[in-house]
Amino acid sequence: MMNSKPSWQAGLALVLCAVAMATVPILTAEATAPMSSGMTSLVVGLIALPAVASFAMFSGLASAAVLFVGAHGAAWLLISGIAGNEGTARMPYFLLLAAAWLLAWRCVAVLSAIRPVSTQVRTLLRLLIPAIFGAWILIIWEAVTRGAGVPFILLPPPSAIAARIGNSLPILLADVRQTIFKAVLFGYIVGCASGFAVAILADRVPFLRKGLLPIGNMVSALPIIGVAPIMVIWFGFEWQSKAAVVIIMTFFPMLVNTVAGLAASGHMERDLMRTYASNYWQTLFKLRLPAAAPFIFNALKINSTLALIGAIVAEFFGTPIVGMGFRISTEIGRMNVDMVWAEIAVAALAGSVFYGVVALIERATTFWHPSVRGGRA
Amino acid sequence: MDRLRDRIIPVITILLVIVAAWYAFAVYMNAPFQRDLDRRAGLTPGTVEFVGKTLSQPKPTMPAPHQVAQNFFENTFLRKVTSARSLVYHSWVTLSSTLLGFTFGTALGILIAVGIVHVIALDRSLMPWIIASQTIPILAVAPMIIVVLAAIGITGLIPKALISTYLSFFPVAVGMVKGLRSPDLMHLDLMHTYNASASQTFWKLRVPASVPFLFASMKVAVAASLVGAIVGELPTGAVAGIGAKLLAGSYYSQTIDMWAALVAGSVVAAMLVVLVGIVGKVVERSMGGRPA
Amino acid sequence: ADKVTLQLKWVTQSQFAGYYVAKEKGFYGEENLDVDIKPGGPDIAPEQVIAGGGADVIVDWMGGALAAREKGVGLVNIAQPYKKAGMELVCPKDGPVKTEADFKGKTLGVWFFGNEYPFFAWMNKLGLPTEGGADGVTVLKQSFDVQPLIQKQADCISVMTYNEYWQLIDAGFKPEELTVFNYTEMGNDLLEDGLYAMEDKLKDPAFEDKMVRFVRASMKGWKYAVDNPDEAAGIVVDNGGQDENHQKRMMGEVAKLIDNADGKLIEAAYKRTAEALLAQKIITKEPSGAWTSTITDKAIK
Amino acid sequence: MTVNQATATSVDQNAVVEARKLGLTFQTNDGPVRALADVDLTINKGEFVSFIGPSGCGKTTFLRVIADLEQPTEGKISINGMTPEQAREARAYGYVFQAAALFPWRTIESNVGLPLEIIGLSKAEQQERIKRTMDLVNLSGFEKKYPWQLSGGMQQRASIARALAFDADLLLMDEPFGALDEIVRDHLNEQLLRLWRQTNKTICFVTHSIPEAVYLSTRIVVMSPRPGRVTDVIESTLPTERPLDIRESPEFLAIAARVRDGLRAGHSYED
Amino acid sequence: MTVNQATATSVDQNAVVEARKLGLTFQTNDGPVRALADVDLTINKGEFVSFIGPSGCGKTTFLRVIADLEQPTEGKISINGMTPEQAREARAYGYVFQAAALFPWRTIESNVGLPLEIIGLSKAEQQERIKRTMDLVNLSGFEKKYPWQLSGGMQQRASIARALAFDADLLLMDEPFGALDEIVRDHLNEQLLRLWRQTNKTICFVTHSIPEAVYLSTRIVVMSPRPGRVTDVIESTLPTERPLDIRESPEFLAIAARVRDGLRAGHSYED
Ligand SMILES: Nc1ncnc2c1ncn2[C@@H]1O[C@H](COP(=O)(O)OP(=O)(O)OP(=O)(O)O)[C@@H](O)[C@H]1O
Ligand SMILES: Nc1ncnc2c1ncn2[C@@H]1O[C@H](COP(=O)(O)OP(=O)(O)OP(=O)(O)O)[C@@H](O)[C@H]1O
Ligand SMILES: Cc1ncc(C[n+]2csc(CCO)c2C)c(N)n1
Ligand SMILES: [Mg+2]
Ligand SMILES: [Mg+2]
Repeated sequence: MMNSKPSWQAGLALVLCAVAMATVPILTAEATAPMSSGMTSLVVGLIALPAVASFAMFSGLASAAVLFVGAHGAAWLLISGIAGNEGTARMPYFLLLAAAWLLAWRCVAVLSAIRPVSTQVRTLLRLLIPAIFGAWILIIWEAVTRGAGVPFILLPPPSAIAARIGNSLPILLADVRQTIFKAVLFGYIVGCASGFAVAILADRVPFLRKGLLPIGNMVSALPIIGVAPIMVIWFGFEWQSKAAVVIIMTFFPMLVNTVAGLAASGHMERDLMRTYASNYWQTLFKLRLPAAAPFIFNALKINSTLALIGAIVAEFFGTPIVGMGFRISTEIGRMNVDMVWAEIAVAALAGSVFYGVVALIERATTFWHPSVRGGRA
Repeated sequence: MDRLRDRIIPVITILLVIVAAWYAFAVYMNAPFQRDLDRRAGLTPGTVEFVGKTLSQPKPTMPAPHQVAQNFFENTFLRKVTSARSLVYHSWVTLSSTLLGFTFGTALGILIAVGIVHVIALDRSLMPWIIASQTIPILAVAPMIIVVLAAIGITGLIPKALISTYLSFFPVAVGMVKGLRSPDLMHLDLMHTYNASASQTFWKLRVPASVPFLFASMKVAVAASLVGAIVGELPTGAVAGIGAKLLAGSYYSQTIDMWAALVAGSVVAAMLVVLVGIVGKVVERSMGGRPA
Repeated sequence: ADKVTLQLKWVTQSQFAGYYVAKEKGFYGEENLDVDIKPGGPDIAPEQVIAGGGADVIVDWMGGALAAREKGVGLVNIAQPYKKAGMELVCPKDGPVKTEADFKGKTLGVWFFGNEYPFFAWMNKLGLPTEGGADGVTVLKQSFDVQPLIQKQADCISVMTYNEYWQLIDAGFKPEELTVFNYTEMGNDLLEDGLYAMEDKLKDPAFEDKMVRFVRASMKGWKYAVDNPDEAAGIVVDNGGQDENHQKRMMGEVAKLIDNADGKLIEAAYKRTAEALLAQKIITKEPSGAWTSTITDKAIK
Repeated sequence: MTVNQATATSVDQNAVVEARKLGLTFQTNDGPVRALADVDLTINKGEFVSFIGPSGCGKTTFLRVIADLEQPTEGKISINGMTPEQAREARAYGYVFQAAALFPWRTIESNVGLPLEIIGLSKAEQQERIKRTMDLVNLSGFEKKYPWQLSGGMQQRASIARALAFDADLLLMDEPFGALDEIVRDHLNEQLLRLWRQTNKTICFVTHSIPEAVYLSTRIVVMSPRPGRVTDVIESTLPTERPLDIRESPEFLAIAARVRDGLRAGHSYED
Repeated sequence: MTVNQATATSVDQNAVVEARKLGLTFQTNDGPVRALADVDLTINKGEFVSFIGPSGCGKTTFLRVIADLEQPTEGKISINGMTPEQAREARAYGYVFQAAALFPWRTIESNVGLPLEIIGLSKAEQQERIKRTMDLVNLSGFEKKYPWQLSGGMQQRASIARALAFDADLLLMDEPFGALDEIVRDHLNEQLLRLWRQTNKTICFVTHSIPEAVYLSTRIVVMSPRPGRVTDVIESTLPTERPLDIRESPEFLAIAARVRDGLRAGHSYED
């Protein structure tokens, strides 16, 4: 019902269409293959009809589907129309793009309002909604860089980046192996494990805790990136120096979070364990560590992105001639900006997967925590 | 008084242990090069003399604590603060872009959080991409950001501040989403029974409830901001700032300068975090917070 | 005054003394120019800056400039103050490398970010693969300092005659303890610090005239710097250069590379550079229009 | 104090709450939970109705439906002839939750004043009402304290004061005195009864205590769980004036026994 | 069931808890708080002692001192002739807290089994005891559920089961039935009484409910606040066998009245 109300997105999209129609042509006279007027009206139709239809439709799903087709159809036509005419787009081109984007936004809003009963549909929506959002980042990027003719070496369009990824899989794979599977994983595991171990040690030895924690708290706020060149001096060019940076970067968040987590168990629960005359380790394993789990996972999540950044940054200061940071810093010097973005894309993908895996494990093991039970972040 | 001692003695002890370990490590790290030097010069110093030399190299692999302390002291207190050699000057440069970026970042983070909490479509679609944005290696993008911004005429403080913004909005956004959602269901129901408007619920319930989360994430954000400012200084030609100091030091293997710059960075970081902490305490106290 | 923005390839140091001197001594002002000198950094690609419109003219190595030209950034060499290359590979005499024949299986430090082309061209000539292994050389992306040699992480490292070489000397190496492979002496040099502007902008006579005046004043600055190295180094330090003594020494070495400060490109050097780049497939087709002598011709008139 | 058993569909001028075949099913991850079923109930203006029943029988849920905090899945309910949503928007009721639900960052005084700020009263009127209700629950002198500086019982009283300050004609109270000790509870029971007599408010009151239910109510609704339904509605024959020692009268004990029997029927314990 | 008024310093073979001039002062940031003062009390083996008193009078604090969770600042206390610390290490008592304090990451079953794991019982014996106590509190069928899947009352019963599974001779119970409705409460009262009779445990029981105290106890300790001290100790004259309807007997009512009077004395309400 709610989606049959007129929405500002669809309304604005219609206004933009009208302005675009009034200011045609879409491309400047320099365009080698100007868009036909039939094509232009097709684009406008693809935007306007779903926008109007969405006012009248009653089922959320149907109106979402129509909006989806309209928005993406129009975007596809606009982008394919600019092919060969890079840099010749005029105002209406961008207006229509904005209108299509507004439709997509409306589509996402309609989809978000749907309360599906079946769990499959729910999971599907949970994936689809952010996917549409992400797709539009790419669509706008593609259409704007090509429409406005942004120099390739400043910002290549996503299609070029994708093509580069496709053509350079072996190199990317080698870089991922060097940076992620050697430096990041090793550093992450050792850094997290030692942060955890020191936290336990500090917990066990009060003197250590009192002395180490204020220092640890300070150090965890320091610009650790600054030690990257120093680590390269100490540990050499290979992945070990990168792992060392990762270890230092991940150690303190884990230390601080674990200590906070160990203090998180309730007084009453600790008193309860005391009434059982439970010893230190029993209380630790049965009460305090489970209670600390959300904190520990928090550190694991923070560290999953920190580790990647740390390793790549460290590679700027000297490496063998393989690795993601190496590739980024050399290829930009060679003006292969598409390769740089390919590496960045791979890094973002790897980082997201890494984060996602940790988040999934968290969901499975801290199922009891209100933040997980409630299902909200 | 007793408490003070209870806190200070352990910290001092641990610091002493660290310094001692640092000295030992410095000797260990600097020894191979010193041996090469002596071999080339045909010297065979005794152990004490040798150790002394390893701790007084002009460009040591690992500077000794007193070398760093001396350099830090000289460049902090004995230079005019406007001089390009003064660490105070460089710290100030970094601090100013840190603060600017931190302000932007906090504002942006809060804005995003408000959007996520109030607009379902944003709630469903934004979060995964915000997380993905943080997995982009900023150092790789930083030079491009600086170049692109310079192309449209934005130079100086703002590009660096934007990198700080990029790093600092994330913790604030995540923390504030948590914070704005932290009111109990029962408190929300209560506002509902009063038929309170969304803005009344926001200002009277969600905002006060999120204050502890705000300050906790601001502590993380201010540290991230500093990292961003330093990273932003690296590619811009080593003109000024702690990052520039680090970089210039690294070109000329001036390790002592680098360590002193790191110490300066640490001092700035510590001051910022403590400051945010104090402001947080004051605000919480004024909101009737229970003393710990 | 006409505004000109110059983007350097590296941080402020005597390597760029001519431009700073021209600015400080008012040579640019005499030509009715207001020049803004932007220092570079390890990750600033001048080609990117000029493509984005952030500069009118850049200092670049020819390898990088030709590569960018192929990527659609119409860079044209308008002047070539550096006649010789300053890059060399040095190895300690007590190490395993004494001659080119010893390179097999060794680890060599190389600067990347567009500075790697001379090295790869050289290895290409020697027929040594650079993927490591017993029959090839292992290449390290070297940081911009001499630590790899001091830490013995590499058997040989790249240095500039005017910069890192002296850091080695400062670190206790004596000149006679070092084996030096100088690219210029080996005839493997690729052209370094030249001035490049955008092709389409040069079509505009007003801009061309601006560049003529700019090059004229710059070369006057270089001449002055070569003649007064200490004063030039002082000017560099005033503009943010580090370590006055080091800059003085650098100015002295740079002077040897400038030779005769006319800024003219030597065509044979250009040809050699282009061929070497082609041979290594850094560029895929013979460049054309990548340099012009009109600016320098007019400037020196 | 008119007392009216719910009688089919008649639209009663006097009815404050009117539920017809009301049902509510929660969708949870392990299947639906039927919290309320077939509830037919009319509550008239000026009545004091207690709800009693075993834990989980739907008492809170019923109050929440009245307050438009849950949507019924079956049947109909109207408040003052309006839908619950309209009633809520008309600020027709005050609600006292099972827990105090005070805002920790506000003083007691400004917690009590919260609803008044929201409905936009003038400062002076806010002050006046706050003072009056704080007196009523014996909290004078604690205006400037923060919630954590008060004992649990005092917090609960503050939350009652907050609902009273709101001054709606319908009061929904969910075990408001659960956390209090017997003496304080007795005192507040008396106060509440006095307030109700003076103001002719309609009160829906959830409790676990049989004597409390009997002492306060004009009508006692006994509920049974799974699904929550009304199993008995007991009219009180006690007079309007009720001194505390009425609780030892045979009449009182007889009603209490009847409530206890009704309650026991809904339980699984049979020893 | 011997009942013994505390008599000065005699070291009683039978004494389970023996407090002499016990006092406890908390140091807080706004000055010291005297939570307990001059408490003299002997609790003998097999007694069922209830503690009643207004909120904040030190009932919980006294139980916590017995359990070695707080250290007294004045006077002496011994448990089975040992210091509280030794007694705790000898696992001399089971403790039921005012709140359920279940671990959310454990199922109900494994929450109940927690103390058994800690004292290192065999798996089989753990299983057996868990089953027995879960039956006792009527929670069979909920073994595999997590705490948040249970209503508040059920959680409280699980926490009682946990203390019972521990099977110590001394049971310290801090308002264990506060969150339960009257019927469940009656049922559990009966069960507890039966358990106590059968096992000859010693029970210290804190409650706010006068009938509950009278129904359960052999002795009722009435306390008053600021500072918490014992104002009255009332011996119960009720027989050991106590059907629920004993609560309507005149004898019961007389004791209840005496307790109420003792309580009222400690309160500030005088209407
Ligand atoms: N949000 C919810 N989701 C799913 N089930 C719910 C929800 N709220 C309540 N229930 C279920 O509905 C039933 C009735 O709950 P309700 O809170 O109304 O009981 P109650 O009578 O108030 O109990 P108590 O006396 O313990 O407060 C219970 O079985 C409960 O588990
Ligand atoms: N950790 C503590 N620090 C300071 N004061 C405390 C502490 N614990 C209890 N008190 C104070 O000691 C007094 C006795 O508290 P206690 O919890 O024993 O009361 P109680 O009789 O159990 O009350 P209730 O019936 O509300 O549970 C109170 O005034 C309380 O404020
Ligand atoms: C400190 C320092 N390190 C490296 C170089 C090497 N180098 C020489 S020129 C140049 C950029 C192009 O002109 C680079 C990177 C240098 N000059 N100074
Ligand atoms: Mg309830
Ligand atoms: Mg208590």
